[in-house]
Amino acid sequence: MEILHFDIAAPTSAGGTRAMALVGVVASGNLEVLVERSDAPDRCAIEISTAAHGFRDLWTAVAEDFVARRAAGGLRIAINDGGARPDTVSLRLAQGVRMIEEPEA
Amino acid sequence: MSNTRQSWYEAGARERIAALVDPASFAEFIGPERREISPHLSIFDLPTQFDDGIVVGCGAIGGTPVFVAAQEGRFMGGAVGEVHGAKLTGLLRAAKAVARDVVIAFDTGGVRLQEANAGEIAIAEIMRGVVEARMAGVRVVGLIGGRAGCYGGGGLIAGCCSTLIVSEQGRISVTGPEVIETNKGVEEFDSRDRSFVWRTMGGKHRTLIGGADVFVEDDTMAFRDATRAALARAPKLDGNTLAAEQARLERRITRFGEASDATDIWQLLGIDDPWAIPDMPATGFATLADTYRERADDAR
Amino acid sequence: MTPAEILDSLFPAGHAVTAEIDLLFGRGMLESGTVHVIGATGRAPIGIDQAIRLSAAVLEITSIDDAAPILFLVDTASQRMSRRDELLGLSEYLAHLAKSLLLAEARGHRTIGLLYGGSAAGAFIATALACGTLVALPGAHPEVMDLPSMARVTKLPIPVLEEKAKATPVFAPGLDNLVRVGGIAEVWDAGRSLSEQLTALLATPRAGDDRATFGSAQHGRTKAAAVASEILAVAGR
Amino acid sequence: MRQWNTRKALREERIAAGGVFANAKAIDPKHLVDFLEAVLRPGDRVCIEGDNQKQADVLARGLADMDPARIHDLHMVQSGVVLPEHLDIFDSGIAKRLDFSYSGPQSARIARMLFGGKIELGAIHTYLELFARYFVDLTPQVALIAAVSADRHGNLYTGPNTEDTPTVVEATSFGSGLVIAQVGEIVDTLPRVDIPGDQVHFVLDAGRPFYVEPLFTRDPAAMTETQILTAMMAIKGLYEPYGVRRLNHGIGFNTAAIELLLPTYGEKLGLKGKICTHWALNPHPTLIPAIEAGWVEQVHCFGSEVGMEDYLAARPDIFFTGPDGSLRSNRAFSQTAGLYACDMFIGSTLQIDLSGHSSTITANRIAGFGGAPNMGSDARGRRHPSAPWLQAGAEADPDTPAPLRRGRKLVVQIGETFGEGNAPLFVEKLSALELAEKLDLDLAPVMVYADDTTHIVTEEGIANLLLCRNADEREQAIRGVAGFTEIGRGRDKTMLERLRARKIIQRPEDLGIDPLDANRNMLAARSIKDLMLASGGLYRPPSRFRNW
Repeated sequence: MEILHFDIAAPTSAGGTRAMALVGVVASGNLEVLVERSDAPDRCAIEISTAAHGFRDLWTAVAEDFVARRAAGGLRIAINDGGARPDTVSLRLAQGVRMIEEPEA
Repeated sequence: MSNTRQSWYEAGARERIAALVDPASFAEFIGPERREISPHLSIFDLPTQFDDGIVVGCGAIGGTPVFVAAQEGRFMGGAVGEVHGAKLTGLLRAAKAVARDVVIAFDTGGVRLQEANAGEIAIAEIMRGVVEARMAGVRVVGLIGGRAGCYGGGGLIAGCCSTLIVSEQGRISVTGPEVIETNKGVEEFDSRDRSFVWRTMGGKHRTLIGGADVFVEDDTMAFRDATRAALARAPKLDGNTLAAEQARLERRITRFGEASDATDIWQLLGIDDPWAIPDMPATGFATLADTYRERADDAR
Repeated sequence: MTPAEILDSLFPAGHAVTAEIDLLFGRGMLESGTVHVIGATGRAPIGIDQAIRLSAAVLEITSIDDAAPILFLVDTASQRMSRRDELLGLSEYLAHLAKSLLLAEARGHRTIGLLYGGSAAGAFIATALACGTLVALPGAHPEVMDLPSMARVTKLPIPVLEEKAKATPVFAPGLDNLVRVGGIAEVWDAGRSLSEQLTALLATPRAGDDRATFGSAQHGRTKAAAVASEILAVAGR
Repeated sequence: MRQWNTRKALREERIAAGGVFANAKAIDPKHLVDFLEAVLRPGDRVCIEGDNQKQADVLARGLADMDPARIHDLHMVQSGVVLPEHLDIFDSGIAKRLDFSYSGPQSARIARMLFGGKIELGAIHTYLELFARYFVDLTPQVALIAAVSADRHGNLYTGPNTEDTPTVVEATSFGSGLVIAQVGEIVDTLPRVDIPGDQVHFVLDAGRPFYVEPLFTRDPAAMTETQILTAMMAIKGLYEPYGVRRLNHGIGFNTAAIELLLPTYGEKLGLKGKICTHWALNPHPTLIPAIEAGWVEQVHCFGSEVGMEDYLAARPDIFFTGPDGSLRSNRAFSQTAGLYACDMFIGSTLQIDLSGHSSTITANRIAGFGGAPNMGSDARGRRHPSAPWLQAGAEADPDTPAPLRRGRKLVVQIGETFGEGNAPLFVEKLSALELAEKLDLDLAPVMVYADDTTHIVTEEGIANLLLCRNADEREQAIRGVAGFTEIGRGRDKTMLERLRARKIIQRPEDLGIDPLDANRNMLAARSIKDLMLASGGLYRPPSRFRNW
């Protein structure tokens, strides 16, 4: 497995009060995204564990684009990747920040 | 705005639990934030999942507290590994200890290949857990209608439950179609003939031969309603139960042992047009099945 | 060892065990008393016809209130893989056999599995692993999943799998691996009297399902016991 | 003195030669190959169906079994190169030259044979072009067609899959060529007459129905959340603002997802009756829920679809049906309808370049064009106005006074930024160009030209190319929806924000689309079984699509 860490300055803080959100599953072409709160409202930390080695640049681009576009400040995000395409990763990340804004189920 | 019916087949483990239990009543044990992952998948450079493919916890159904477990059929085909299995074993032991019913949403291909020995023993531990809980008066209700079906050791665990609720999509068997085909040839079992696979292993056939108790639409609300009803039945597992099951299973061989296709069995049950069964909508089928089917009732 | 040799060594005082093709039924005598004997032998697969015959025997024993132990001799293939068995619901038959063994145990009959040959997959679960205590003879070769199938699914060559198997007992077939994950309580000494070893085993009381604890102690299954206990503790509150 | 009836005389010769192996018009099935060798001449121009869906498969087999020493160097003109036999005859030398439109399942082999010089290529056409040439310079001397049944006079019933047959017969029969039909059975009375018997010279009773491929069935179970997201964006960002009522959909999963979102997402947006009411479209099973929910007023079909026959017959208010009740399709008319009477074409493609050209050619596959370029092109001959057409025209050309301004058809490419096998949708150079270089073609096989393309939809956003005022803006608009492909990562972020402000690029968040709604629960049917149930059991899916 390749483990990647990102800690990115976030222009917008996450909303909502929920402590945790989980979207997606680890399956071929899919991934799970676990979103938790951190103490730094202006940072977003992302940790990725992936079996597809050698895509650091792509993950960097996806992660930076995500933090720039979505309200991701104050979040700590852990990803288990089953070889998802960038479009699926982007969608799951977007779903994760939306989910943590929602009231508890 | 979305499709009003929520498909059980399509739903993930967490969505199934959310649909089953009363709102805001669920508390997960060893949730994903604990990251209690499989210690073995890294040997194969395979990705892990934070809940190891099973969600266990307690909640309430219609106000009554229950333990709930749901397998995630999309993660490694819902296969049972060490951690996955231990979560369910622990839940069943707790059920026995505090005399609380258990609902298990199955979705599994059986033992996880990469940790086969641990998974195999886990299945044995879970079966013991189910049976001991049931002998102590606990109901263990199994729900089957997921994409991975209920295969291998999963099928054996299901066979220990007090009530099984299935949808058409729910397949229950030991050996999977591809494995039979690989080992015995395509003449014995054509795994790509999907309608044959469902006819042989699917929810309708299992309902008709008494392998499952309640047939429901592929709808999370239908599963919930049937679960509530199953939790209202008297719990029992004793010598009489197994004597009745022995008689029931012997009778099945006597009655249908020569049949070569599910449709032969359905014909023997007295159904005029067995080939119409696969296309029948759930409600029509359930009514027809009530008239003709074999049932397990207390013989399970 | 052959079933006959095993039975002779187990019951020097005599036994009345008869074979029905690959199945065994009967009883043997120890100094401590009667032992019911059933067996699934000849490396044969277990299908619905075998399972239903075995469960009938177990339930018959259960209905006798003698609290005598049941010894289950096991040397099977996997479950029978066929269209007919699956069509008729093999999962129910195997589960029913396991339930019968568990009921017998709850009714006061110790259930001892004696694995002396092979066993695999669903057949292993429904027979040997459904017994309260599982022991094995040297040379037994339990196999949840064979390496060639595993190589096919994991797309790893067999030598690579064999190499990985040196580091962990968790996936590869074989008696030692099953012992280390806690599946087998004892491996008997084929050179000593089996009768003595069985008598000694029966004299030791059994306390619950200790397979996970055992597996943890041998570093074969490091997490199962802890995870199950934690859930029992949290949920049992 | 010139003879003015040589073509008819030659046809008479062919009829006489073929008559040896036939009883009146009925060919002796045991002597099919002898018959074909008798009526054909080396170098003949031959049309075989060879359609997009249905196949004159028994006649194709017969052609392939002929002796190349007797019949060779045929010039095949056919819309679909689909069966292996269609190419076997080039391997054996029976045929030499090929003019065609579509080669779906044979796309890899046809590429190999073109590279290897086994086929002398005339041209790859769109359907309408090839049909047009049947009447100008590619009129067949012999046509081999397929029908459901015939009567003793040679009248033909072509059933729901009529497709190309009337066009082929019209050109061949009135152009003094010979028409040979393969039928499933010969009956006393036909359900309806699709082709009059005096245009048909010989009939082969094949004893079984012709082969037909379920080409337009997309299993909802395979639809991804990304596809659902792009479909939502298309509805909210294109169908709604332009008010698209008359349209054609391509065959991808993205457009099938749009069909399945109409009764759910479309309903929520209050668009029923305002969009998607009139179609030039094959009977897609995924359109069933929208039809049943009352969204659709009328559909004209190019062909039929396997399993849809009973459903179509039960919905004559929606579909074109004959006096027998079954569907009547017609590829030439429906293509014309798609070209001239639709305001939008939306379809998937495999490659889009930086100027907006798109192609389904990949390195080793030549799939042909089929009909997509007919739908996916602005009809320069169009003169009737409609709201979407005028609006698109105004966006493209705000300065010309309205009475003199051409409208524009909306031509939309939709897809995910990465396709199958992680292949990027956006490329620097189309594989079609490489192919043209390799085969020394005058034209690169471009499916939809950049100047016809008005919008590109991906999960990243919608690029409105009508609003771009120069090539640079156009390139950045394309890069802006190209996601994390190499092309997408080369975008200029400042420029992108400017384009976004001008709504040349609209992101899902700009359209107010919640990513949590990109969920399969949004689909009106999530399986083939759901489609069957939605049809009230009238849709009977082929077994390969069943899992029950």
